[in-house]
Amino acid sequence: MKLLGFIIVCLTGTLLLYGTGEFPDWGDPNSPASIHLSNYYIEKAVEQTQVPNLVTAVLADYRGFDTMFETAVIFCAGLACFLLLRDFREKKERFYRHVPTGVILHVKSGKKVLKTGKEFEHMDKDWVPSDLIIKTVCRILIPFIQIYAMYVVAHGDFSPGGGFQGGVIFGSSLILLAISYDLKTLLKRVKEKVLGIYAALGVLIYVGIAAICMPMGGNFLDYAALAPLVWDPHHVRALGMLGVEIGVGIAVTAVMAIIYINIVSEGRHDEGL
Amino acid sequence: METIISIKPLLAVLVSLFVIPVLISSSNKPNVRESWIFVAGIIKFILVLSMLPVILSGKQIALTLFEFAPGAAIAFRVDGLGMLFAIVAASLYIVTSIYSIGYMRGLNEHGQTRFVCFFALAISATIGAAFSANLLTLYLFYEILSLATYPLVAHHQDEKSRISGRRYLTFILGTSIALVLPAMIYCYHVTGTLEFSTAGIFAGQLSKPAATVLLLMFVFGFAKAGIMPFHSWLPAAMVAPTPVSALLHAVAVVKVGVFSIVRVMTGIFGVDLLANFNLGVVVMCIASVTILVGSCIALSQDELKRRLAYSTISQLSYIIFGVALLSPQGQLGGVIHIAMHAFGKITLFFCAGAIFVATGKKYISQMSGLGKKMPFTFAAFFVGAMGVIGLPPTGGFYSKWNLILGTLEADQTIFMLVLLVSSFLNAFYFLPIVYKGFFGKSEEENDDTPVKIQEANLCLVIPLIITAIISIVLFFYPTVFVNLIKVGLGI
Amino acid sequence: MTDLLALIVAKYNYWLYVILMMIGLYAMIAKNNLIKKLVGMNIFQTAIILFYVSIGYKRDATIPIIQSAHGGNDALAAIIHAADYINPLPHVLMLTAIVVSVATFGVAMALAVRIYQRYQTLEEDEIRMRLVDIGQEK
Amino acid sequence: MHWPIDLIVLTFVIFCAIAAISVKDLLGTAILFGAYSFMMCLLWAVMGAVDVAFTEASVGAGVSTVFFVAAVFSTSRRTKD
Amino acid sequence: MDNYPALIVVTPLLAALFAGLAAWIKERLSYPIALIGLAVSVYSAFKVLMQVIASGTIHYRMAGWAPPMGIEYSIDLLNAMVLLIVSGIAFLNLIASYKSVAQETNDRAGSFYTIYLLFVTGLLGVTATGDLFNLYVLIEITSLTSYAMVALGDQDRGPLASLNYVFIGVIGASFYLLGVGYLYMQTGSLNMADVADILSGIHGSSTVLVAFILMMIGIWIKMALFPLHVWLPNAYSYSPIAFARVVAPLMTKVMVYVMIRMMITVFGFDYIFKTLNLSHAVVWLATIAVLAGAIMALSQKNLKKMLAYIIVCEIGYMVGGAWMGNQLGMTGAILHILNDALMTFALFLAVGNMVYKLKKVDLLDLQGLFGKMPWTMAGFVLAAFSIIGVPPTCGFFSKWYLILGAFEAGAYHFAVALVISSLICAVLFFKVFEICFFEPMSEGHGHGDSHSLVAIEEAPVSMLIVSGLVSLSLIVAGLYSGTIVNTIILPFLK
Repeated sequence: MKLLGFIIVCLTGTLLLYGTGEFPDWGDPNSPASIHLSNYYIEKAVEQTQVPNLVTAVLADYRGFDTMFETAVIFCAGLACFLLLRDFREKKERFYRHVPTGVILHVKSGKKVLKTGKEFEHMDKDWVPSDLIIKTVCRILIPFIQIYAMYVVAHGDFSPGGGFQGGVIFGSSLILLAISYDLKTLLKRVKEKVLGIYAALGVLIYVGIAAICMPMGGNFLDYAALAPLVWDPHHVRALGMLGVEIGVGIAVTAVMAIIYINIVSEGRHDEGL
Repeated sequence: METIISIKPLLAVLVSLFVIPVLISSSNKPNVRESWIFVAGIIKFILVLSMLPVILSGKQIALTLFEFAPGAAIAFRVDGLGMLFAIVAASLYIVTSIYSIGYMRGLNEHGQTRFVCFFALAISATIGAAFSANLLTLYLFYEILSLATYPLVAHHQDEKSRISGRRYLTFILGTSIALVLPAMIYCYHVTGTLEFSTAGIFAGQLSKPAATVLLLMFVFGFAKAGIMPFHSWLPAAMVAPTPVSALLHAVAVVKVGVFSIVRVMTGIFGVDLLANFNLGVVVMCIASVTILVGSCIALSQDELKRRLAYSTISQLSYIIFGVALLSPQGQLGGVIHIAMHAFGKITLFFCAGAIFVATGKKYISQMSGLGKKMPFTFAAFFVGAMGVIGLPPTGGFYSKWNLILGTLEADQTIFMLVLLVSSFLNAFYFLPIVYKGFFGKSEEENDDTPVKIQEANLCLVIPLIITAIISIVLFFYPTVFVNLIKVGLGI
Repeated sequence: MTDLLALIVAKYNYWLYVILMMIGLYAMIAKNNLIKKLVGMNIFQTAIILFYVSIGYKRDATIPIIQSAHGGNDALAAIIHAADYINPLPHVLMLTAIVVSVATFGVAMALAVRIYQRYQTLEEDEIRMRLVDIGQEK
Repeated sequence: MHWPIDLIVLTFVIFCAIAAISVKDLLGTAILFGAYSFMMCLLWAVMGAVDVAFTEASVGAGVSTVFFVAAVFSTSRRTKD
Repeated sequence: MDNYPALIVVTPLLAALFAGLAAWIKERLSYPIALIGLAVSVYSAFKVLMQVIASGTIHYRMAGWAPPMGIEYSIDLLNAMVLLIVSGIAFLNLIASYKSVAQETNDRAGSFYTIYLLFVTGLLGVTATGDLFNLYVLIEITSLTSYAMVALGDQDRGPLASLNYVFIGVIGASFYLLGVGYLYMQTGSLNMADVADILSGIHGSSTVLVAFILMMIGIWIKMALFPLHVWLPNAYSYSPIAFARVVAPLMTKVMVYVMIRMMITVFGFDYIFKTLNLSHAVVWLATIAVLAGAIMALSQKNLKKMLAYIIVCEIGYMVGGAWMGNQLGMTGAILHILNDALMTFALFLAVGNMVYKLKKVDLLDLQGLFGKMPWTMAGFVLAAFSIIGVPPTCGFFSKWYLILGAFEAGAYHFAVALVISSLICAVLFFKVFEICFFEPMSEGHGHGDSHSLVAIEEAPVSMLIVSGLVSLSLIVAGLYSGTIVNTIILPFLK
């Protein structure tokens, strides 16, 4: 196997290197790649879309169709993780320790779940020490992370970033919550159902905005058709992009949380990292 | 020659297909079911006959259904040969369906509905093959026939029938896919058409070796004709119920094979091409080998149906032999042998079946003395035997006679010997049965518990008497068939 | 010597991406541990992304965000020289590619966890043995 | 003219890659993988692909490393190669 | 202007999202939503086909940007046909698989339909798009969904098979992506037509050659051409039957379509057959693929596996026909996309009915099935004949064109391989028929009707109707293949 792999790899490598032979130099400003389309984008994009961040402009407008499917891919990934790992069978019996007395309780029924905290605490392999400092720091940190995430989404038109990055950051804030406290706390704040709905909803916002353009008389995804609906027709494309970016953000946030929760708890949604 | 567009050929093919749903729906009411079969068979026969006068008057009936590439269509054309074959098949279908009622009920076989349905399917395919206007359509119906007969051959669903069913398919389907299909497509590749025409379709576009290979692919590819070495499916197929062996393996299936080869030689290659490359001789050699070897093997068989099967193999090659003579007389003799042999051989099979139903005896050695108890059956057997051997006053004589004239006409005297020798062999393996049947002393006389044996029930006896009579009648009035062939081959 | 150096400067980026990709591919094919294969997969994909990004790179050009356009409407005031900005298209494509790769990564991780639940191992050969046992049980 | 930086980072990247697939501990792999992604993101930032770099920083070095660690925790650190 | 081209792809996506929502809110709604979505998609696909036949290629600009700046859908006769096939088959299968989904995916039906619809969306998009990179994204959607599905099927082997599928699939997609990158390097464009224009100037370039090779290898991996087929049999035989029934007929065919699209639209015949002159090598490869697929199918004990290997063999047909380099071969290949999709679908529908009743379909479990499920078996038999290539089923006619093409190109080895493979298929299927036909007889020689005393009976009506329809459509498609060739394929190839 190793040998075979090595041979294949060498063949591929030589093939690719052979291909690089006629490449234009690295960073050559006159390579066909940097002439044909890119010039059009660089010169026209701003006046056509009012969005200074060319990447966002191309991503959400010229090639917005790609991005829609990219979001669908993310949604699909979340769904796949859910389908693959989630099992609704509650773990039959749990062990708790009564902190003051040190008595160990053995709860037989899957239904009964004690509130862990001051007096009771879990006893299992993924038991996390409840550290005051960590908890406090994270509690303070998380809101700022989330604010920043929203900024990244909202300001994607003007600076690096956009729906996807923002969504990931927001999702990681949720993950941070799950790590610093424990999975139960996260799931109490954000129900699994809510996550599932948001994942679909985010993509739906994107596709919905794109689809509304059709009855409004434009092609699919043609934000210009939305002009009658918005307060600032001059920036209608920018606003449309903002809308879809928000959709992407929501979807990505939810999906990141779903994937993390299912992987870390092997789909049982009881104890996490 | 003028052509008439008519839907009749299609109807003649479809009528027994249409009846299949009715058969299935009435599967638990046997009488209703059988009466439907009758109705279908008779309608089919009438449809076929209604086209007869047109054909005899030198016209043709044509119908094109689907043309999926220029020159390759699913189309029907009724000409003399097709008509001849169709009449034989359709008429015998009626007789056989009477017979099969008696046989299947007499033995209380299982899955009778399945049996009759596939039987109907098979007969439509046969008629379709008879009426097909080009090689593609012929191939289509040929394949349908092969597939439709598999459940009939494997009807008993026991180990024996499983093996022979397997062999049946291996030979028939295998050869047709492996040899005929490429050959056919190659023809289309070279000429761009597959229509049958008496002049042949290769207008000198074929070198001799190519032509030889192609012809051999066709001759061996249509394995239903039982040319050696692709013959051994036929004896194997004898495990099927006797009506199947009778109609399909004496008339429909095997004759479709022969018919296809005849079509290919006369319609695709054309007599002139064969004559120029004198390929006729090649085919004749193959045929005569089959004739002789088949007869010899038949001599050594003790099971009656197997002996009949081998005799069929050798008789089929007569037809190919005759056509390969490429002389008018020979072709006449060969093609008319399709009819003559059909009536003779089906009689023999009917008798074999009747004997089996009445006495449960399959082996010739057991049959001595049965003639006294079943006189009609054995009388019919005698007639049928004479028909196959080619003795007057049966139709078989007429075809043999023309074949021999044909050999003289094409001055192939050596091959005439083949015919004579094989006729003697035929006599050798048939007449003893009749002799022992009538004059041999039966076993029951010397064992103390005599079993009561008499004729089988009427459904079995009447058909075999009918066919026997017909094959005598054909000796006196072969005119219709002769004219059909003359029209068909333009001789 | 100098032109050799020039050649290296001109092309090394592509060469190294090829090397990176070979590493990834090798890990995917030859490694025995499923997670290792996954890492290989990711390296493979990032190598491709690197390749695209280096297509987009332009000498003495800045990031593809139009400075003068901030503040919206007076975007048209300043003239934009294409040579001043890096080609944005490959970046767009690669954003999509990254997303796709992380999605695949997540699903693959889930699969790995699932496999571990079933076989209590992530080594391919051991799993094969277990499979043989299952086959015999059936 | 920042190809030297580019070259250095690129070599780092390759080292990280080789290390990541050859250490004998999956948790180590996870960490090295995070480092690899981060280096990669630096590289792209150098090449001016800010958005891509940003994404890689948040995804490659961030979330997928977390997924990785989570997966390793819920499976095992053991590996034969 | 009308938005049918967009609707074909977008409605399944919308339906998928709504079904995803419904899965959380009200599970029962997701099935009707899926049905409606696909119905609309089928309708618009039909409209588009009619439109294209009437008035030539349709260009639809996404977001209203002119190509090559924006992404465009350019739908000519070929896509239109494939689109109709894909959406139609997906719709029919959805009708048929309500019960089996309920049986197989316990309480996850909503999510199942979501994934199913996303998969169909991907396939439709791949077929419709005129943009190289968009194609990649859509391929990834289809792959991702199928990874999930494969893992959901068989509890023991499913996940591992799926993970291997992930690895191979990623390699394939990445090779394709690399190819696109190399092309972009030389042309600076991603729109197929635009790239084709620019390429016609720089045929000599080694980069283009490498790009071509990479793309082809990537696509071949995705379509499971012989040496690269390893993922297919497991993936198809372990996935839930309701999904296998749609992935088996469609996935590989759509990839074949992509290959043909690349050959015709992007690179062009002159480049492939004149400049590179690869025809012979690939036809030989296809020959080997055909034989290998057939032989491997011969050695299978499980019906699903057997059919999977037959698919590998059929892929060989299409690749060979497409690379023959003449019109007949290409006609055969394109016709075979349609026919093979129908045949495979019919086969898997029948198998689905068996699985629904028998749970597992090792060959020995099928004894006496003719008696127990006659209608299912009737469908199965028809489909099998079509694969063997018995006229007048459609399989015969595409085989006809392929062999003709082989003769014209002088590739006799390919013709021989075709004949041999159809022989092997005949052997295979009659092996199955035998097992199904010869049941263990209750009393001895089997006199008297033993069919009455049998526990297993027919599959649900919804399944039967669909499988019956599809099986009949095999014959209809066969009889009218002349019309199909004359109205769709030949005008396209002109």
